[in-house]
Amino acid sequence: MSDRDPSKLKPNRPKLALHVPEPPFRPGDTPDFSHLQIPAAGEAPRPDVTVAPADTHGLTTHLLRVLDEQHRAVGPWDPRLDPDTLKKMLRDMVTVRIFDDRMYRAQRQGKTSFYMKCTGEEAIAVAAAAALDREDMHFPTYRQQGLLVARGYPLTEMMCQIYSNKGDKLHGRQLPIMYSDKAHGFFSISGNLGTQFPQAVGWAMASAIKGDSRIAMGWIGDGATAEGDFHSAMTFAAVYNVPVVLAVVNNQWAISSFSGIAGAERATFAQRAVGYGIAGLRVDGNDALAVCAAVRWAAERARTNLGPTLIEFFTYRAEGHSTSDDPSGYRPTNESKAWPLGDPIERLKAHLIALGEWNEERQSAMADECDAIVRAAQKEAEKLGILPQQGKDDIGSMFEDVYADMPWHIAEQRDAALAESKGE
Amino acid sequence: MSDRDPSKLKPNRPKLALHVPEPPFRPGDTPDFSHLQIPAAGEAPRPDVTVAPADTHGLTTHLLRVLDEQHRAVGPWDPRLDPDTLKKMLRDMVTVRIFDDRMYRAQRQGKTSFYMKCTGEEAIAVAAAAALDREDMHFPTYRQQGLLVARGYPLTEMMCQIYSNKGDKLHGRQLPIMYSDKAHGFFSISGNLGTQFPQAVGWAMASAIKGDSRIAMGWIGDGATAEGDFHSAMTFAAVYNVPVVLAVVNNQWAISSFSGIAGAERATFAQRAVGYGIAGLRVDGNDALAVCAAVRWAAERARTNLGPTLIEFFTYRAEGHSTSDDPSGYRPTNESKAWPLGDPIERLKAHLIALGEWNEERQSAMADECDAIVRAAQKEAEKLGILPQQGKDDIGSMFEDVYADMPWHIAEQRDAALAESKGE
Amino acid sequence: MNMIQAINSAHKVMMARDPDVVVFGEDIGYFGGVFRATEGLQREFGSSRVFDSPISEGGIVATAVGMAAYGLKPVVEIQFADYIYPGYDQIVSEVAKIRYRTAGEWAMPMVIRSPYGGGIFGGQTHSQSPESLFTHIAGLKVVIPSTPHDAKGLLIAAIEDPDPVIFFEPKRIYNGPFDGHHDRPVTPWAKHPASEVPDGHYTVPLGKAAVVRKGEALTLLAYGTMVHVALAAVEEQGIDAEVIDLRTLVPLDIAAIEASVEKTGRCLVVQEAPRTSGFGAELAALVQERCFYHLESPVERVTGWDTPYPHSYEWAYFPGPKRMQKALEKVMSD
Amino acid sequence: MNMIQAINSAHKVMMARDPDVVVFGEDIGYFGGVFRATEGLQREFGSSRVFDSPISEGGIVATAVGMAAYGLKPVVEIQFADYIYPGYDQIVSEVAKIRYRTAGEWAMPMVIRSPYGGGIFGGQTHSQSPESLFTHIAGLKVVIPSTPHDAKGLLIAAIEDPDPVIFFEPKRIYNGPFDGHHDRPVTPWAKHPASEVPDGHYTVPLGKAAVVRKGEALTLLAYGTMVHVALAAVEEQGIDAEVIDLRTLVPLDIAAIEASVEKTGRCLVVQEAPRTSGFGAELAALVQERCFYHLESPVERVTGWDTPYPHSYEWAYFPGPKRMQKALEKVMSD
Ligand SMILES: Cc1ncc(C[n+]2csc(CCOP(=O)(O)OP(=O)(O)O)c2C)c(N)n1
Ligand SMILES: Cc1ncc(C[n+]2csc(CCOP(=O)(O)OP(=O)(O)O)c2C)c(N)n1
Ligand SMILES: [Mg+2]
Ligand SMILES: [Mg+2]
Repeated sequence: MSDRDPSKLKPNRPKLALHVPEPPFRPGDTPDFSHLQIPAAGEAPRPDVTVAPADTHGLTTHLLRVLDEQHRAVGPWDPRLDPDTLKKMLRDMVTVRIFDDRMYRAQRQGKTSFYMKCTGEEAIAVAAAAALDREDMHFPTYRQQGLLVARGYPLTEMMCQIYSNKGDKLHGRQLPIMYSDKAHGFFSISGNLGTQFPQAVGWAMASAIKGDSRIAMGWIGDGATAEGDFHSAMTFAAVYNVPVVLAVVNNQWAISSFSGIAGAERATFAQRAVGYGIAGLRVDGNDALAVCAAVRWAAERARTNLGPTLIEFFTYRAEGHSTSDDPSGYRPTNESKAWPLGDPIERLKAHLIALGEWNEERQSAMADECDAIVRAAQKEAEKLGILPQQGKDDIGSMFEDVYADMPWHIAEQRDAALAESKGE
Repeated sequence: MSDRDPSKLKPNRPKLALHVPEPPFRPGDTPDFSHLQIPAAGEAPRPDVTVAPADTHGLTTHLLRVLDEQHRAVGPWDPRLDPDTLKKMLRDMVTVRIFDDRMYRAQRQGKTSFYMKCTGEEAIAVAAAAALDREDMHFPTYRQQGLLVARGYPLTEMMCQIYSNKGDKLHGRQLPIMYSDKAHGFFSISGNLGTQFPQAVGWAMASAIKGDSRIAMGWIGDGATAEGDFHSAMTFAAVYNVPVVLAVVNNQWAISSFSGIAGAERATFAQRAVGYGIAGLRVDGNDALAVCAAVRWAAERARTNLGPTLIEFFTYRAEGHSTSDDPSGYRPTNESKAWPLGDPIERLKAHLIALGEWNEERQSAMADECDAIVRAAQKEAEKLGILPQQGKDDIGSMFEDVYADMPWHIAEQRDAALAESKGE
Repeated sequence: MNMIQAINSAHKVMMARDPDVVVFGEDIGYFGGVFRATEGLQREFGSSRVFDSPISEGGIVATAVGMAAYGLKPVVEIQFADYIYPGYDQIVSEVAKIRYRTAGEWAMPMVIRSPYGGGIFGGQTHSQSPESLFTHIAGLKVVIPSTPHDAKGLLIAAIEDPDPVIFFEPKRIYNGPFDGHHDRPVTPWAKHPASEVPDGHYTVPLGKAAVVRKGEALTLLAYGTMVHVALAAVEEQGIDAEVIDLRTLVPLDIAAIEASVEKTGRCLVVQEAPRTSGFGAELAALVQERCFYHLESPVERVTGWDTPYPHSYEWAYFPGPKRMQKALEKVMSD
Repeated sequence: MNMIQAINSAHKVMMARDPDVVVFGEDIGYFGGVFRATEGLQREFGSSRVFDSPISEGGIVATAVGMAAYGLKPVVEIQFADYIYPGYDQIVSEVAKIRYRTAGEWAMPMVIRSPYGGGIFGGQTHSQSPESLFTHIAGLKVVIPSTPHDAKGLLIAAIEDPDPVIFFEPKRIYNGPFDGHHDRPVTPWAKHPASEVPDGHYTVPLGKAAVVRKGEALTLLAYGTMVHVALAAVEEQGIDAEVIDLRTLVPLDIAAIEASVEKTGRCLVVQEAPRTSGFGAELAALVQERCFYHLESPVERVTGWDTPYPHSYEWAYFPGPKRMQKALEKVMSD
């Protein structure tokens, strides 16, 4: 029981009250983002990479944008990418979206247990991949499938993982989309939010200890920034001046909780950076060019021993959290349409068209081509099985890799499981 | 083995390097703090309590000071304390220092297992106690014994806890100095660093939920700010706009690690505040008036539903970490003498003298009086036993309070322990 | 009622009776929780008493500690038991020890609820059964219901308890009991007598097991989902087992266990968690310590394997009918 | 050498042999650690390989994960085992599972060292024995040495091991073996044969127990400090016990245990940790499962109590000679 009799409250004192953040719109409301302050493209200054972290304060409350209303790349942050790079980015983003749609559908068809899309956020992973070296290492969340696509990881491999089938290099052990691929610099995704963020810092510390030149990039969602791991990452990165790029993908939702529940009413996620003495940037995550430019800048800082950078990518989670989620239970169904920063694919396409490098026909031909490739990959993957057919063969494999060498107790359990599966 | 052959390093890339912070002085060096930027007293502006957290940035990099070189209280932060309050603060600080000396000696004499002094940091807890209401709740660390002294908790009670003797209300269960006293608004000290910081936020949330008017104050050391709990506290405090005062006591050392290992090379601890959208202040912790003024300001914000404030108290741990520590192994022995912010007791005494309210004779009479009181308390406490005599009687008490009601398995264990103690 | 509805009802009853009960956790406010256990609470009791928390299990538990110190009774949700570890320090070092270290000056009445266990194709981070990591910690009570009726009664008892309770909910049986035959259609709770749940206040006492099947041939100790798997296996094999649903792991109902094992002379303990150092080890140790001279065969354990929970091998991992059958045979034949 | 020197030596040997070994933790750099286990390492190997860390056990383990993913071999110190919990999520969810969840693509060779156990008047946060919270986690190895010789050999083996090792060091016996008679003068290691420690490289294999006293009357299973308490008690009572120092808890040397219990027919397991769900429960469960028909009396447990470690009642808590004696009598008389 509360140890205080309310009658004992000091009468001359204001009553305290708990503030519980509420998102601006709930189901039934008409979403209206006109209150959002969206700076014009090209407005953000681009400091030299040697900037003192505290002097990035303005950039942590701003919104760094490169693509303007006429789809031109403007301002000092224009990364001046050549058309081929732009086209590859566009193609990768389209591939990701098609892939997501196919796999979402596969889950709905009962071919696997779970799926997560990154719709509306494709620019972030794809452009970050374009900005870093192929040898740099990512510690991603489940919404950076774009890194794998951009780095050319075979789609069939991804799908086999999703189906937990015979082609799954993870032997059916992981939930769908929890990819891992060392050769593509993509660290094993964890189901435990936030854990990867300080791991990225550790990897980059190792690279620095060894006098290597590779850097790491850590990823985290807006909601997950509340975990202690976020703080570990920031603290270690600051203390040892670690060559790491730390990215917060602020898609404004964490399942049903809006970003205010992670603190966004009080400060931007980028602002956290300056508190630690880390450089910070806040970037329009639906602007592939801005994303690429920001990651390049941060990478240059890291690579020249100037230390870590925290980048907030401001975006919007256009669809449900996962196949287990129905967002109509907590936000207006048309909210994603009202979202003013647009669709990253449309924006990059329009930029290429404005450059005279692209047109609608090429876009739809490319989309068809990507669609065919995704479908072919799916066909290939499904030859190796879908989830409902799995879990019966090679039961012994379930006991491998707990340790490098199987100890006696696990060997005994394997034998028991094998006997059980054979009905012995 | 490292998966990278060093010969594969890109030749045109700079070699990465790990930066490992080193304190300016190590044993054998001559400490010299002339590089320290110490702003003049009275310089810091005092914003209205309604200030936007981001606008406290300047105060988080400054050092708020009230007592000037002539020992006058100057500037907008002068709390205008009446002489009696000042004298009580001085007396409490003197008592704390004498108490520490006696108990340190008692440990050295084998009367107990452990002790921790707060020498040089007395102003912080004592002046904070003066700034808050008696009903407000503290979640302290082991270096805020000044809170108990200032709030009039009996010294004998403290000593009985230190001796784990028959007068120990904690029944000998806790390490010396891990006090707890609800009636004096002093939450049970934990040996696990950082845990109390978000607990303070939770207590203040409860007060807000209930529409109470009491606020909470959480305490943490510079070193312990690296724990995830620091981040939990800041995040929850920001999200729910919690009526809490959060204090970092930056005494520049965490056992043998200097504050750079907690990130102080990159930013002040107060700066963290702004990153979360929390108001921040950085205060000369050896200036009792500045401490009092800062806590009052923060308390006023909390009490009027304006939200949390993080205060960094900049001070210096003048002695070893604890009786288990010998600081000559990691810092120059005379470093504490070279420390430029002076002794908080001397500074407050000089202020009272400058006011014409005090003189050296009164000081030494008061010190003698405090000494006599501490000695008397010690005598009283020792009548109830010292540690080496404990642990034999009332062994059954060891099994109480694990749960409200003793379950069978603990009752069985109690019976076994009792039989064991009786040699049965 | 199904188990979710029963848990929801327990919240409602207690929030209405006790203004000091507050409920928070990830997604539990407006949305009502990813399993909908807290649905409607925010609407009914307001957002000062029912609110979403940041994604910080450590912060959830830590602020609950502060609230309990103030005098409230926090009932918090950890979205999945697999995510309880960031809160482990606050639970082990603080929640469990504060009454003791303050000699009762401060108590920590709170309930930490969390869905646990496998059988839903959740992979290694939505399937864990970490109960033994809490049964080892003096100062915590650990409760695991196996029916809607018990879930509500135990949760109310847990909220009313003066001590902290870790309340693990077997998510596989939220919507219906599960006999371990994953290839058969799911039975809803409606057909089970324990789905009769009174609307109002009642308690099922902590620390009391339930003999869910009387028998003479052996004693089977289970909790959570495994109670149903065990019952089905016993019926299928036609063994006259006495099946005890422990319901509370700490404090354990040792009297019920001893009485049964002394009668049957044989004992099988069942857990879904990995074998080594699971709670079944404690049960086996206790039974052989206390009933050794009544035992005709060793206490056997049916358990999950000492591997992480593997996604596609869910049913090869889960201790289902075949594993039960083999163990039953072993206990009976030895 | 005493145990601290032996541990220090293991670090030096391995840092010299393997440039991928890095050492960090709170106060371990310039100062050499609060127990001085890493003394001199920073001077010898430089601050890029030996450095102080922020006070963040979670960050220590997490960055070690990243380093191991890169290809280094982190050997980290958690200052006291009582402070390992903020790192528990990274250990349980990451360190233990990464090899498995990546099907071997990434391994996690690392050693997490931590002083543990009581007997030094450290109160409830400098005395804990949390080993069973790690033995339950598949993917971790758990090692506890009881002599300087083993400490060095096991630590080198742990550093060389391809899997993560939780290495708990019984701090009570850092400076000398301890027979449980706290009122007698402390014996230094110098008088003990196992203080003969070779300077260079050698290993004591993980997963192998040591029979430290041959005997016929009963089998006594112990580890860490309790090995010495057990040996002394056995000698004092003149019981011909076979005393097995487990040294590695996971993977356990089950063959050594079975062979001994089959011979003696009686078994006593000893742990300093709280009783319920301690590692002794697993040992008792295993022994009765596997050696039931050889057992003449129940497997007994000597343990700490199910309370936090109470400061002034250190010796009423610690499982010392009297508790051993009583249990020995019970095992023998039943
Ligand atoms: C430690 C932990 N706590 C809770 C969860 C459950 N959970 C999975 S995703 C999610 C929301 C994450 O939101 P955010 O970080 O914003 O990432 P997003 O899904 O928007 O990309 C939650 C709460 C988890 N996986 N791990
Ligand atoms: C979780 C945890 N980790 C480590 C320790 C060991 N330890 C005790 S005090 C201390 C240093 C704390 O330094 P700081 O926070 O600066 O406080 P100060 O002692 O300077 O007041 C350490 C590392 C602990 N008590 N708890
Ligand atoms: Mg999000
Ligand atoms: Mg300090």
